[in-house]
Amino acid sequence: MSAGLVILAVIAIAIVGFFVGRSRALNSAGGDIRQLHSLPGYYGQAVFLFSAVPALLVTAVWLILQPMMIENRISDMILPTDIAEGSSLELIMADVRRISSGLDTAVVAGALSEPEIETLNLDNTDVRGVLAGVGVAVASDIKPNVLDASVAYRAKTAAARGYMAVVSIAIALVGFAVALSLTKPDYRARNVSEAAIKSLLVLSSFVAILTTIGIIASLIFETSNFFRMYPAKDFFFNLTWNPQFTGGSDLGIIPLLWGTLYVSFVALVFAVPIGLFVAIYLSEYASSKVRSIVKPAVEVLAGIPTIVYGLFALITVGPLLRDYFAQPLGLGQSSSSVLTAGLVMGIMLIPFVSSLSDDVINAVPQSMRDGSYGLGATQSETVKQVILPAALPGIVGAIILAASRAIGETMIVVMGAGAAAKLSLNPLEAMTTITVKIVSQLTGDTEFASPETLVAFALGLSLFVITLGLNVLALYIVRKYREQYE
Amino acid sequence: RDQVQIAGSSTVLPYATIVAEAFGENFDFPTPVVEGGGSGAGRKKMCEGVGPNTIDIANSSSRIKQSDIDLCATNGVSEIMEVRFGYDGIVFASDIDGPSFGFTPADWFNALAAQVVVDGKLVANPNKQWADVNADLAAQDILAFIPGTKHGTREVFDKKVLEAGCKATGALDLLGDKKACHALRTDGVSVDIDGDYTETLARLDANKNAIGVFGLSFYQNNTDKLVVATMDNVVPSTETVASGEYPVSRPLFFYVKKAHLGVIPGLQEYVEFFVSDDMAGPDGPLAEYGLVSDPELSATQDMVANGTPMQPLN
Amino acid sequence: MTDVTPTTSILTVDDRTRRRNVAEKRFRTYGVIAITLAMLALVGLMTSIFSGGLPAFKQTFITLDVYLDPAKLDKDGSSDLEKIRKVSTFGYAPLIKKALEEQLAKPELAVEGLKSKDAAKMISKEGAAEMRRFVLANPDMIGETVSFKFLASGRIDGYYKGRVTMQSAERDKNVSPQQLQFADKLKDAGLLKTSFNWGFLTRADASENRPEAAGLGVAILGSVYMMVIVLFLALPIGVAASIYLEEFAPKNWFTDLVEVNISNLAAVPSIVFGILGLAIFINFAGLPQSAPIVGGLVLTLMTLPTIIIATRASLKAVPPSIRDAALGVGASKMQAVFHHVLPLAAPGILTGTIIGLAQALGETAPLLLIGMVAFVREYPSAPPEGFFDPAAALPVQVYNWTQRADPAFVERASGAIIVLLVFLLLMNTIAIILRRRFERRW
Amino acid sequence: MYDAPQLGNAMDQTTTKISARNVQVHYGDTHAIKDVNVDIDAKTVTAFIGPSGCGKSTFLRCINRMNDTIDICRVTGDILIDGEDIYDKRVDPVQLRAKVGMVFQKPNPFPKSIYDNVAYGPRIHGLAKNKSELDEIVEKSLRRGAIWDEVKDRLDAPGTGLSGGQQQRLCIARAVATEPEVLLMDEPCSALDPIATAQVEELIDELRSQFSVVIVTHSMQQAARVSQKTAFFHLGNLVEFGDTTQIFTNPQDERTQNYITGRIG
Amino acid sequence: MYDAPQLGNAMDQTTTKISARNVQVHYGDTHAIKDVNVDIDAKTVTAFIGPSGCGKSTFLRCINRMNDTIDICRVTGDILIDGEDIYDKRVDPVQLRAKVGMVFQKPNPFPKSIYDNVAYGPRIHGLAKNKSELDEIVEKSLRRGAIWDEVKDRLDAPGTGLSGGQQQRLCIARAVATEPEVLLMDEPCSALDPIATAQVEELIDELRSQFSVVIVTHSMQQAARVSQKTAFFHLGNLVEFGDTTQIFTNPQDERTQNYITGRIG
Ligand SMILES: Nc1ncnc2c1ncn2[C@@H]1O[C@H](COP(=O)(O)OP(=O)(O)OP(=O)(O)O)[C@@H](O)[C@H]1O
Ligand SMILES: Nc1ncnc2c1ncn2[C@@H]1O[C@H](COP(=O)(O)OP(=O)(O)OP(=O)(O)O)[C@@H](O)[C@H]1O
Ligand SMILES: [Mg+2]
Ligand SMILES: [Mg+2]
Ligand SMILES: O=P([O-])([O-])[O-]
Repeated sequence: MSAGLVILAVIAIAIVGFFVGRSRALNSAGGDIRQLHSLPGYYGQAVFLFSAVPALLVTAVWLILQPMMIENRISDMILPTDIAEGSSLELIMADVRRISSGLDTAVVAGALSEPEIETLNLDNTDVRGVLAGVGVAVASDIKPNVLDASVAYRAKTAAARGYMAVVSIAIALVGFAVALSLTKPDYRARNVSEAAIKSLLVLSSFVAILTTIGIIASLIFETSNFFRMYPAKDFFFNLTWNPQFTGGSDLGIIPLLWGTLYVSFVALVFAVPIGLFVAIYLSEYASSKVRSIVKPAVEVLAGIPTIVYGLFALITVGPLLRDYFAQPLGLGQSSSSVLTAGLVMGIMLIPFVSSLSDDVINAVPQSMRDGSYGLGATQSETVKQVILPAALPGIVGAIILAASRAIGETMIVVMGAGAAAKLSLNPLEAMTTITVKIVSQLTGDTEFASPETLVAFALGLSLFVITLGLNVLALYIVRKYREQYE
Repeated sequence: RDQVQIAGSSTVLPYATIVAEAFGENFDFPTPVVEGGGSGAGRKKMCEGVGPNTIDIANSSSRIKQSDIDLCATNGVSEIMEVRFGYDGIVFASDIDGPSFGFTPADWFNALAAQVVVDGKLVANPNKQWADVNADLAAQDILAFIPGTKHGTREVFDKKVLEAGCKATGALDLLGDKKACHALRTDGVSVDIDGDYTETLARLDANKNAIGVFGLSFYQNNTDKLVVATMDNVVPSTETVASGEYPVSRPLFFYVKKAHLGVIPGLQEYVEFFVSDDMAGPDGPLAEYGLVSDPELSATQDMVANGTPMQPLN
Repeated sequence: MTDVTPTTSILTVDDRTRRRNVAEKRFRTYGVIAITLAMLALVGLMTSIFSGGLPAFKQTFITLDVYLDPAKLDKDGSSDLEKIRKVSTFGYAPLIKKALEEQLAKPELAVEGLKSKDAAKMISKEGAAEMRRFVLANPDMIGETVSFKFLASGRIDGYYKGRVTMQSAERDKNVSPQQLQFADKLKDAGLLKTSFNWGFLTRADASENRPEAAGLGVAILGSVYMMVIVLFLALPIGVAASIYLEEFAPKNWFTDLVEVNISNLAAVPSIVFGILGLAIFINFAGLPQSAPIVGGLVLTLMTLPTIIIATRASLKAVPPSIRDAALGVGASKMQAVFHHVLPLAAPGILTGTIIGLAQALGETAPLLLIGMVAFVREYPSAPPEGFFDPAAALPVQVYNWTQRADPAFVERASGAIIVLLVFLLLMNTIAIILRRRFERRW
Repeated sequence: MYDAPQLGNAMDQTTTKISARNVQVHYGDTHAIKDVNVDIDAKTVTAFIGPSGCGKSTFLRCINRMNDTIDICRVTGDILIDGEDIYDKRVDPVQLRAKVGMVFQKPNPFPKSIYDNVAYGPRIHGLAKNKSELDEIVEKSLRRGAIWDEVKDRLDAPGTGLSGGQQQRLCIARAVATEPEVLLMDEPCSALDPIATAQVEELIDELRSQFSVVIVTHSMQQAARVSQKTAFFHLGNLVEFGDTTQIFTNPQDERTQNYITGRIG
Repeated sequence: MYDAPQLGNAMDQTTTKISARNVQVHYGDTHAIKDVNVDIDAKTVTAFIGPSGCGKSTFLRCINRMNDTIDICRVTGDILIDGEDIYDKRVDPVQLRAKVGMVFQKPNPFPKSIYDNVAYGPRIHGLAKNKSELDEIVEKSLRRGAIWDEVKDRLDAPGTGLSGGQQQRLCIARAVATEPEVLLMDEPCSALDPIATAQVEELIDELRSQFSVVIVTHSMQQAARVSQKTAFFHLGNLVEFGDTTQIFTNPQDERTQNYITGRIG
């Protein structure tokens, strides 16, 4: 029985359990729901959970542990002589796994039969050829011990699968029975099922934490490799960024960090006021008809691929700013500039600020507005002094979202602000950001194990830490400011 | 997995897609999946190991590095086949309505280097116009869009143009080190392009007086917008590159993971099809697109047929 | 004190009110300006996208009668399909050339100085492939003359869309004025027509040599698959996490940490999610390269913070008296949240979903590292197996096409953006309608 | 039970402050106010009484155009203040509301500090020249709202953290802080204990010397105590309007009689 | 302070339903309830009176643990219902609140239809087997809340579009629909006219035959009319607790006396 079938069987038992549990609860109360502690559906859910959760957990653990246990035993069959120079036991075990699953495929494809496999040896069969025939890749020629190990692995796996099916289904049935026996009118079924839902909610919020851990884990290894090749002091304090193809590069993060903060700042300077005013106008002034058209329309701005914005910056905005602004004022010659990228990115960020702010402004109770109007306040006074403070937490969330997006944006910056790292105050000069450099260093021609490529990981991790700091700061400020409300 | 998977150089990507498309049409195998991402990234991916969730072929616009081979070895990818299938020319072009140029490497060095030789001494680059560099050139402000330092094209530009110019102007003797010749001025006259040739083209569109660096094939598809500059009086074309007259060019490769040959359906056939005369020959579709066909193609075909793995780098 | 005359008339606006009203007007004007700016930007972008992309939805076709010459296709006359199969597309090209030669020979179509080799270039290289497919499907037609509707090559197509002109053709290495003249004559003869380009929506990508044959079929499927995954994972997980954090979690340093952490995840560049996806889903979990399942999972992780931040913000905005009312009649906290708070927070949740999905739909960078920014010509099969087949995605197609040398791809890229936006609107319509339903004031 | 009103000032000099002519209010299909005509005098306290849901709040909200904020609410007819039609196009509702203050039926303090709640009106109307003047206004208003003693030590605490009755008094303080000419109070004492009620009633009496006060109340005793005029509403109709003493001692309409004696609700 | 009453002797039939022992409540630094001990009998109506802000609502909310929802609120001491400590870990506050219903001081209808407002409790507690039973419950509850006639034609209209008094009665109907054993009513008649008030008082009287009712009121008359026991709170202290008649005719504490006679508020 394959793992998929076992899982399906368990779920089927649980679904049956739901209905049985529900009707049993009803019966136990003589059909009178009032006699029950919880609604009958909750009893059904409880039986479902008792049947499914332990069994599925056991299945999952089994699926993870089983290969480890079996491999532990099988790896004894591989002798040190079987391990070629430059290879390792792990690689051979990967082959063993691949061959054994390949044998399965071959059986399914009809290239081999079960009895054939039992007597399989390299003299009577071209195993590699057979496997290749069914599309299974094997790294190198198969050694006898490896083949034996694979056959044994396959047999053990099949046996273990069988045990697993029996155990899992048994657990499901036991859970089913236990839950049913618990199903009495005074059984707190709702609490059980709510506890289960709550643990689901908790698990969901762990996804975010796991993602963070995953990001750090996937960056830290190569970052440490980078710092082995390139001094950390130079990375953090060197004021130039000048990677060379052939090595000997200057890889200082400071100019990139400056560019990141500068471009994001400029983008927010455009996006936040415009977005906020759009939100205010839509929720407080506009008719519902205008609102129902404009709001989704503005949201389209968030859906236009950034490459379009990039081209817009490159072809339209950049030359415009250069010809009518930078050159006449003597501020520069460059058609790529922080201002170009910031302006265009600002457009993209408008809906991030406007839509969410509009929702939270709309959620401020009408009685707050009434209170203010009743005192003779104008609409704008009401907005500024009553509604915005009341909606502040949500608005901050919206701005954080926009700022985050600004920091993480690539395409617009490449095309709008250029690729040259520079430390300058002039917004009409070309600069670049950390994100741009992560992308460009990661995808290119230089060899992977060079500081020029690995620096991407260090940049990613540094940016992660820096934004973490900024977020802590933001939370602190919001908390402090928010304290006087609520 | 029943299709071939390929990744790597964006320079090789168009050729690989042309081959993949024709392969899918003419063979009973599914069309291979071809990815870009850059030569370095492609080789890294190939070296991640053996198995269906790793790629079969890495395209590369430069030769594989020893560090890549080592990485491959530690991950069990012991045998690699190196296939060189042609050359790529690198050209200098500007907006079609502007003046045309005839450069020498020395002109480029004098235009872009951080330090140039004036009266036998190294000074910070004072040149503002092309005419300052070479009186024969147009009196137009210097503005060059060159590939970013992550591009293989930049390596060729550094080696074949800057270093040659460095030597020709005598700066090499004063600088002492070849690498020092690569240092470019930072006053915004030389602009690195991290993106692709399309971005360079768009930038030329926004800055009509600039000169951009392109691949030969890209230029050939845009002859109505670009005017190409000669180098040492040689007009770039597939012929002049193939003959070696036009100096700025580089070989193109792809690397095949031998462990997957004969295992991934269609891999062997794809590799053979790629280097066949029908595709990579001087009259094939690749050449039509702009590939400079490899004069030694038949040797490559033999090597592929025999499955000869790559010898250690020397 | 006894004077009852009003202090001021309400019909005349006093100074201070006038000033306040000016401020009010100014404030309102800011709002109008903001909306106008946003709308102008939208209209500007839309105009450029549509003007650039609409031509992609039309395509020039050339109808030709081609003689399926047995001498070329079935050399030994055995009608053995295996042998016919051996004839590659290169073997079919001469037939097209021949057919064009015949046309060129007609006096009314003749163009001076046009070689038949160049005339053959006016037909897409896809033509040979189409013929080969036709012959393999109908081997008995060998020896007949069959009328084919071929795609015109990109340059000829561009001529009828204004991209190529006689002047530009002079300088263009890939097209000559003679070819254009011939095309005009074919048009007059009714053999060359322009019609709606269904192929753009259904075909797979094509190589650099035949932009006219490139379509979005695979990319649309890939995007649909990924969005299904994102929607079914990101929305429930995001909402569940927000509910826990906002309604149930004790307020302590740990929840603060999680909150900061989530805001921070929103700021992680999307390519880093690609690094994560490569490390975890492909290298660790062993999922295949270039597959929508991996793309969907990566985009899910990327979209989650957006949905969580939006959901939390709108949960916060629900007045506590609603929760009190529910708890007061004996609802559990869970019931109060699911029955009352969540519906009131729904508009914000949907906004988060709209923005999050928009972002996920348009994202390329993370796909770069998991092998989805690729040239894929095979359609993925139906789900669930299809989730594991290689596929492209709409933004990937846009990205790829903008990097190609042939200018015909630029137009296709804009066309693809239109498709992407339509896709986005379709996807969001439900959310937008739902959001309008849930919006209320109290 | 009823206390006789001891507020018998001479009422002959009074002039009409507010007059309503044929006022009709609809909420969508609900006809909430049916053709109401009434003249409310200056410097008097007018009480609106009537069973729950009869339209008292609705009519009250017409007087300072608070109904403008309810989408589905439609008002027809004229309401004149000092002879000027408040529904005239030239009228600025903001100015109107500054002149006609309101205390709502449900206390609705802003989610701000107690101080800021009260200071809000004076700030937007520029009633205080400086901080100390503002402090004075706030203190005076809170005193008039009979809540100063309870909150003087926690002016920085949020207004939403007060008890129900405290919130109600805070809202009264907030309304008087802007010194309106007409004060509309919708059940201002519903959550107040007798002493606080008495203090608010004292305030109302004090306000009457300069301003007009309209108060909605369910307490007949309160109406009798504080008002000079009483209007009785029933099912959207203004059934009877007259001197408070007359209404309570000698109602003309049967429905009024029934209501006062507790027979209809 | 007032201590746990030992006067159970006189009324041997009544059993204690709720007893509070040394209950203290803090809102952050504010000490809102100070060491309150009280025994509330089953099948009686107990009135809580006292000046605004004295802690009546706070104490009421302790009895069904609604204070759990206020972050800054800390409750110490024991409250027993039927002898079981409701702050015990094993107690499910949800079950508790199903048993101890509450009408809040500020009417807070759900932003749903009138029908759904009332049907919500019965639905989640499974009180109706089918739609028609539910309809019955809703009608009965709305009748008991004295609002049926006004809303029977618009059960689908939103509960938030009702007048203040209607909302209050809707909330009463919503609370009785779940048939709680104890009903806590925080000024349930503050926005009601005399007739509606009388109807609600009738309801309270009717409920008394089976359940316990605790009512907060500012109207001494109402307390006297409906309650058998009265508790007087002052500045967070339970000053006096006893038979209503005794409290109103012969208060033991000076403060009670002063409050009843209208001298402190
Ligand atoms: N959420 C809160 N945060 C802080 N303090 C509060 C909060 N709720 C009430 N208080 C304070 O606790 C005390 C008691 O309040 P409570 O609401 O119990 O009074 P009450 O007796 O119900 O008054 P009222 O008759 O006005 O409703 C008051 O001083 C009040 O300001
Ligand atoms: N926003 C609204 N939408 C629809 N109907 C409403 C709205 N507000 C009030 N009504 C209806 O209009 C009528 C009059 O309501 P109003 O609030 O004026 O009554 P009221 O006399 O103030 O009653 P109460 O003493 O209970 O506050 C009622 O039937 C009520 O249901
Ligand atoms: Mg009212
Ligand atoms: Mg209270
Ligand atoms: O993408 P490239 O590696 O060819 O620059």
